[in-house]
Amino acid sequence: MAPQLPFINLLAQPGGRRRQDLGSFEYSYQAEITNVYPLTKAEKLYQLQLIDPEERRRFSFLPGQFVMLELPGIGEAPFSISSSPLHHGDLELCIRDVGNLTHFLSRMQRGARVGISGPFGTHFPVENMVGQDVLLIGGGLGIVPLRAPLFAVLENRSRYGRLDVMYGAKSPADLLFTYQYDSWRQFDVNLAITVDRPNRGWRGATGLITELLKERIAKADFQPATSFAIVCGPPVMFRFVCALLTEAGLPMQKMFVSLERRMHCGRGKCCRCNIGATYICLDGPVFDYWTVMNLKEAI
Amino acid sequence: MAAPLSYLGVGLDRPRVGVFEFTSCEGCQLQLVNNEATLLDFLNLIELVNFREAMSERSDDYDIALVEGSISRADEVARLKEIRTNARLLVALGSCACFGGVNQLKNRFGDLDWVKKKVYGDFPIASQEVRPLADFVAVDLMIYGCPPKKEEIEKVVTNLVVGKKVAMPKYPVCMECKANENICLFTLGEPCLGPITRAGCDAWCPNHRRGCWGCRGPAEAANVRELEAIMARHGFSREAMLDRLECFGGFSSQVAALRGQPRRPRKARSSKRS
Amino acid sequence: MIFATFSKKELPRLFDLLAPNTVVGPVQKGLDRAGRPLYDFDVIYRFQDLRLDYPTTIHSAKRHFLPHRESLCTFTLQGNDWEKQVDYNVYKPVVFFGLHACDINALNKLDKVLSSPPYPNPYYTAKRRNMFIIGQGCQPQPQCFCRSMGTDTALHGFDLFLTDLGDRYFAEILSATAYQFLQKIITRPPTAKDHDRYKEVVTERNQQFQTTVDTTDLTKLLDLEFESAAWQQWGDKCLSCGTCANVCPTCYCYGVEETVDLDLRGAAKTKYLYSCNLIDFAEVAGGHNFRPQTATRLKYRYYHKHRGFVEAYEESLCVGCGRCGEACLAGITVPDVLASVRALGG
Amino acid sequence: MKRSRTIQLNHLPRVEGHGNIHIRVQQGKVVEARWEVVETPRFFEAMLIGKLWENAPYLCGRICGICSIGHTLASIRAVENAFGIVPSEQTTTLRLLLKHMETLQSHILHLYFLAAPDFLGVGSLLALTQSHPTEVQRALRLKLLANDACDLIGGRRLHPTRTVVGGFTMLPEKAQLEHLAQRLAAAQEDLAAAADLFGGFTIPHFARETEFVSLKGDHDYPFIGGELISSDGVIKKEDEYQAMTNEYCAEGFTAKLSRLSRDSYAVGALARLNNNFGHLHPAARTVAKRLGLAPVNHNPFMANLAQLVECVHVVHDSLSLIKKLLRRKRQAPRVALKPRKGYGVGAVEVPRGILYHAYEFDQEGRIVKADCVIPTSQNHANIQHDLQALARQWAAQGQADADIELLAQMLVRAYDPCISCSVH
Ligand SMILES: Cc1cc2nc3c(=O)[nH]c(=O)nc-3n(C[C@H](O)[C@H](O)[C@H](O)COP(=O)(O)OP(=O)(O)OC[C@H]3O[C@@H](n4cnc5c(N)ncnc54)[C@H](O)[C@@H]3O)c2cc1C
Ligand code: SF4
Ligand code: SF4
Ligand code: SF4
Repeated sequence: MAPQLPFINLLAQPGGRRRQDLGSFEYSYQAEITNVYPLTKAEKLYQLQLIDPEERRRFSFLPGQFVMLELPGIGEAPFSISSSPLHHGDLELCIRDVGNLTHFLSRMQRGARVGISGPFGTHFPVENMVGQDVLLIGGGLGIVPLRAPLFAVLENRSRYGRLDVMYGAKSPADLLFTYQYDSWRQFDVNLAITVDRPNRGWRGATGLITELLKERIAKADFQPATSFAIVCGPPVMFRFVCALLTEAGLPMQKMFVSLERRMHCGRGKCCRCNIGATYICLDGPVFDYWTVMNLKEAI
Repeated sequence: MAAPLSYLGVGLDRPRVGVFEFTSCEGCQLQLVNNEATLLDFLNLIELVNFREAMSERSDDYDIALVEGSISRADEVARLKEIRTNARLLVALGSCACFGGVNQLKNRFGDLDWVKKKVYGDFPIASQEVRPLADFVAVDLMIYGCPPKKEEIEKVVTNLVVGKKVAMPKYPVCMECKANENICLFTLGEPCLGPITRAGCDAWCPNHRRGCWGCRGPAEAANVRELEAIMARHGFSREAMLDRLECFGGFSSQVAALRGQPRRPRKARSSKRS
Repeated sequence: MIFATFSKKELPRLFDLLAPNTVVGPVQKGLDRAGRPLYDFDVIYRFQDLRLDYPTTIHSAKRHFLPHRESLCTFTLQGNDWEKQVDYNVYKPVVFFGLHACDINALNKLDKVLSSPPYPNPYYTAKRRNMFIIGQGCQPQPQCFCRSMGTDTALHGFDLFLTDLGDRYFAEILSATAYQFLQKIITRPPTAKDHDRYKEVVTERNQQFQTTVDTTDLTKLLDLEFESAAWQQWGDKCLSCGTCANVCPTCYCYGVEETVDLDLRGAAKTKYLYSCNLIDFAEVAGGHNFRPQTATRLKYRYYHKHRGFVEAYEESLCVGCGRCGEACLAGITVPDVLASVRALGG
Repeated sequence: MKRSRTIQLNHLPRVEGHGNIHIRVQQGKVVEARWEVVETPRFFEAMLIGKLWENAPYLCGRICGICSIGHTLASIRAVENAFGIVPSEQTTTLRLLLKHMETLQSHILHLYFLAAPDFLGVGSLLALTQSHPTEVQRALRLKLLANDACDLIGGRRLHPTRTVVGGFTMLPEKAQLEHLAQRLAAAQEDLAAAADLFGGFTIPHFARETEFVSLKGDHDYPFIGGELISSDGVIKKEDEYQAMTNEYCAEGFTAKLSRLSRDSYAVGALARLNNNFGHLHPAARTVAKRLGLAPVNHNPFMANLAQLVECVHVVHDSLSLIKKLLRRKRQAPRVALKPRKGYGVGAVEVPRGILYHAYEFDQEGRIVKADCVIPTSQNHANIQHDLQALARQWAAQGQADADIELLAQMLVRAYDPCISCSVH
């Protein structure tokens, strides 16, 4: 009898859940939707809890990282974790109903189960910002990924300098997390909000977020040498914002942005989100502005 | 009554479906019953309330209208408008409904009386220029193909039931043909419209060594100019290319451009559901 | 490396020894319009069907390690609950009989992305680990430019590599398994004459390459010529059809599709290979397309292969097999494109 | 009880295409019984003019969604006859096999989906999935087999891809044919059960002397090409088909009508069986006898049973065709061709009856003139006459409206009309 080649069964090999393990590729945690809060017409805040207590405890992430959320047969998509890293496997995702997955999700009730994998990607290096002023600038849904670094700074508020949150939305009805603004201010956050289209009752600023930023830069206490900025929002917005900050003297490597691409695997294999050799899902989504400047077609 | 439907704990409505046909060969609706292996599961997913070809019962209360065929007579226009009023979602099923299909080939003569005379002599017959559904009513969704793939119809219906958006491929047939590792028909010496035709059929014809005739209409970046060059390079006549391009009506604007005719303005009122 | 030679008559015996496994190799698929034979890789049951004299194949052997469609997992559902089943879709080892150096190098390149941390792709890796590869020296074709890409010889990534010395084969043995298989046929250690003949054959072959690509400073050139008019010229021809990616041995981009079973009791997640030339490749949620023009997409393919990959792995992702140029109906070939970017830009 | 009443049924369900039934009874006498065809015409015969020859089979297959294979084959035959192409034996065998599988598919569809619900008193097959699940499964199994076979040989069950002038673009593999033979052999059990089911139905009592037209079989039960014959004794050559069909237009019909020796004639399974009973496979003849079907039968409702007998015939004949294919050496899939000026006719027996395609070509193979005569259009006049006779018979018997309406529908359905095809 001729010899048969040995078969190496990778599936049979013990698969842990560490990054290097082959078994981790398609592994997803099961999580339960514990609460759903409608924030605006299109966005809802989902509180999720990993079902396995051990997994919930071990799950850890850094501000700016994202997870892939999966609904069997419906789809899988990346979402920034919007809660504090201290809460481990009790996650908050703020999700806008734009398509298949997000729409089906919006019809699900508490108690339903979703798949979560990750966390993936790079993060905003809040640990390097200790002792410095921090500017968080968000446009539209961009406020969602900003919440994680915001919480991270607030947990250690005394270790940071001045903390600015600038947030722009289309209209007052589109503002997210309005219920939290007061509590942020209590932690010495300079919150500035602007809308494009004010309604009758609106008493805050109107216009582009760049106007808020110009005002801030004009102030005497703006010190580019000891500041960091995190900018999230649509590409047009952070292009202008970053240009303004650069002009004001903030070094490019001290500005961080989060890029968005359509991701199919989230694991640097499907080649859908990469720009040349740079994978948004592995090397990003968080980049410093210098890197983005060097990426063709990044924004 | 069948058990209520649900998916991942979300309750789903079983859509009431009506199937209708206009000027056509009725092949598209036949495809609905041509999926023997899955027919019963398919029928469980929907409530069929109107399907003249297969059932006696009729009702005007339906959510989804699957409409086959092109429009070529005044009474058809009226009936189509009625269907539009009744249906929440109107689906154009097949090339005739989407583009006019083979039926629109008679339009190319311009003179309709000549066409009628050619077939019926002096016998009076009512018939007008063949048009696709979207020329008269808003069409929510198009299922392309002559014939459409039953798998595609099933996928579309499943997606509608669970509330998933239906996205048809935007790339051309070549993509699927190459994925199936076929030998290119141009290599074999046959013309093919695969490079510019919308995929989704899984390269049905090239899989059988038959050139594509473009029944699914243009792909989203259809490079007709280059196709012309390719046809010429391989020694195929312009006539053979135009025969294929004009066969199903999907490329009507491209054909008009190639023939140097002004593109006739369309009354198109296609709507996208939000 | 360990070498051996054996008579050509021994090859069928080696085949038969390996035949209890699935064997994939070059076969004739038909004739083209001029009556010339066409080849592709397929599963082989009889030695006679193996066409080791094949010049090249239309498609690479990719289907057997990166299938165009592949199930990633399935789900079974009940109420709120669901369960996921993962399968890597490989159940036995596969023998690849007669891969040319370019195709072996393609696998080596793919390994760098797909089998490397973080998140090695287990579907590919499981297949790759279960491959037994017998490489074979090739006959350079007019479209081949592997020599320019440095992939005309394979240094690793195979079990056994055969060079045709006329009446016998010169074998490079790279794995213990291959060594053990060769024990079962009649081989002998190569003599000095064999070495000389081997060198002669290789030199002869190297003189037959007709196409070259100037890769000097290519990555920088591409950066400089990002706005070159050449891209638009080729873009005007490109059909956005993805044929080039489909026949390419190293194109691995994919998409994922999730489907619900007709009975609503199950679901599946399927991977399908995609191509950066397809119009919606760079579309994101909300409908924005980062590369709506054909020219920018075509350019992107070159940037990923010849610039991005080089940046990451110090080598190009293209092995110079020339398949994409042969398959492209619009006649767009890598040597032409790169030459025109160099010329037009300068 | 004598009174006046009108039965008006628009867009008759469970038939292919759009037709209306209109019956008016006054004082127990039928004053009007009309079969109307309101289907929108498509003008294929005009469409083809000026097109190159290769368009003909491609377009003409699309005349009909049910018998697209038959149309394609008739069209191919017409082109081949015009160009003087003789297909290989392998091609003719495969074509006949393909034809058989279409016949099986179409007959099963008609018998179970369209006709059976009437006999079982329901509105559609949907209801039968509850009441007769085994029969439905059987029907689906048979239909799947036939459809799979059409996919295998023709490339596609609807609008075939592999069938071309000169032969086929691709051939089925040996193993695939062997597998098909196994499935066909196994299907005989399902067909026997179908014969039991349909044999148990009460076939309405009605007969009207009719002329039957079909192909004339020489040695075999005929399906593709050959002479034409009528039960009234007319025999013509294939290219003299116009002498058989005598098409004319009439009020109330968007389809053309036909006549031969009488006011109307019938084509279809019953006509084929009446004219060629002796050529049926013995197994099919046995089933026919069991079902009480012998030539010449003048009850149009018996067409249902004739279809069943044909199903048995085609399954048996397919088995011997496959044997023949497996025995012979493989030939090239198709023969080369050169267009030339000429005229050609293709006559093919499709499920609903005899079908003719005829084209005239110029030097380059461009179509100058095209004519297609569809089985259902040949049947329309006969349906009309049957309907009148039937209405008279039942009105005289004082049947209730609902019964007459149902019987009238069943009569039309028994012809398995393909109305859209008839109005091509
Ligand atoms: C790193 C990262 C973090 C993110 N964080 C968040 C977050 O915190 N919150 C949030 O709400 N979103 C976030 N997003 C965006 C989010 O991933 C997308 O909104 C999500 O993928 C949408 O998935 P879906 O299935 O609902 O939409 P899809 O069904 O994929 O469709 C979304 C839109 O794209 C269009 N589309 C889809 N498929 C096609 C196609 N084939 N052709 C053409 N158009 C198509 C649809 O028309 C629709 O408008 C993030 C994205 C990234 C990359
Ligand atoms: S056969 Fe047609 S679809 Fe297939 S690759 Fe060639 S041109 Fe494209
Ligand atoms: S290959 Fe072309 S003609 Fe054939 S089914 Fe696909 S789109 Fe239609
Ligand atoms: S380069 Fe050629 S093969 Fe590739 S997408 Fe463009 S036309 Fe198709």
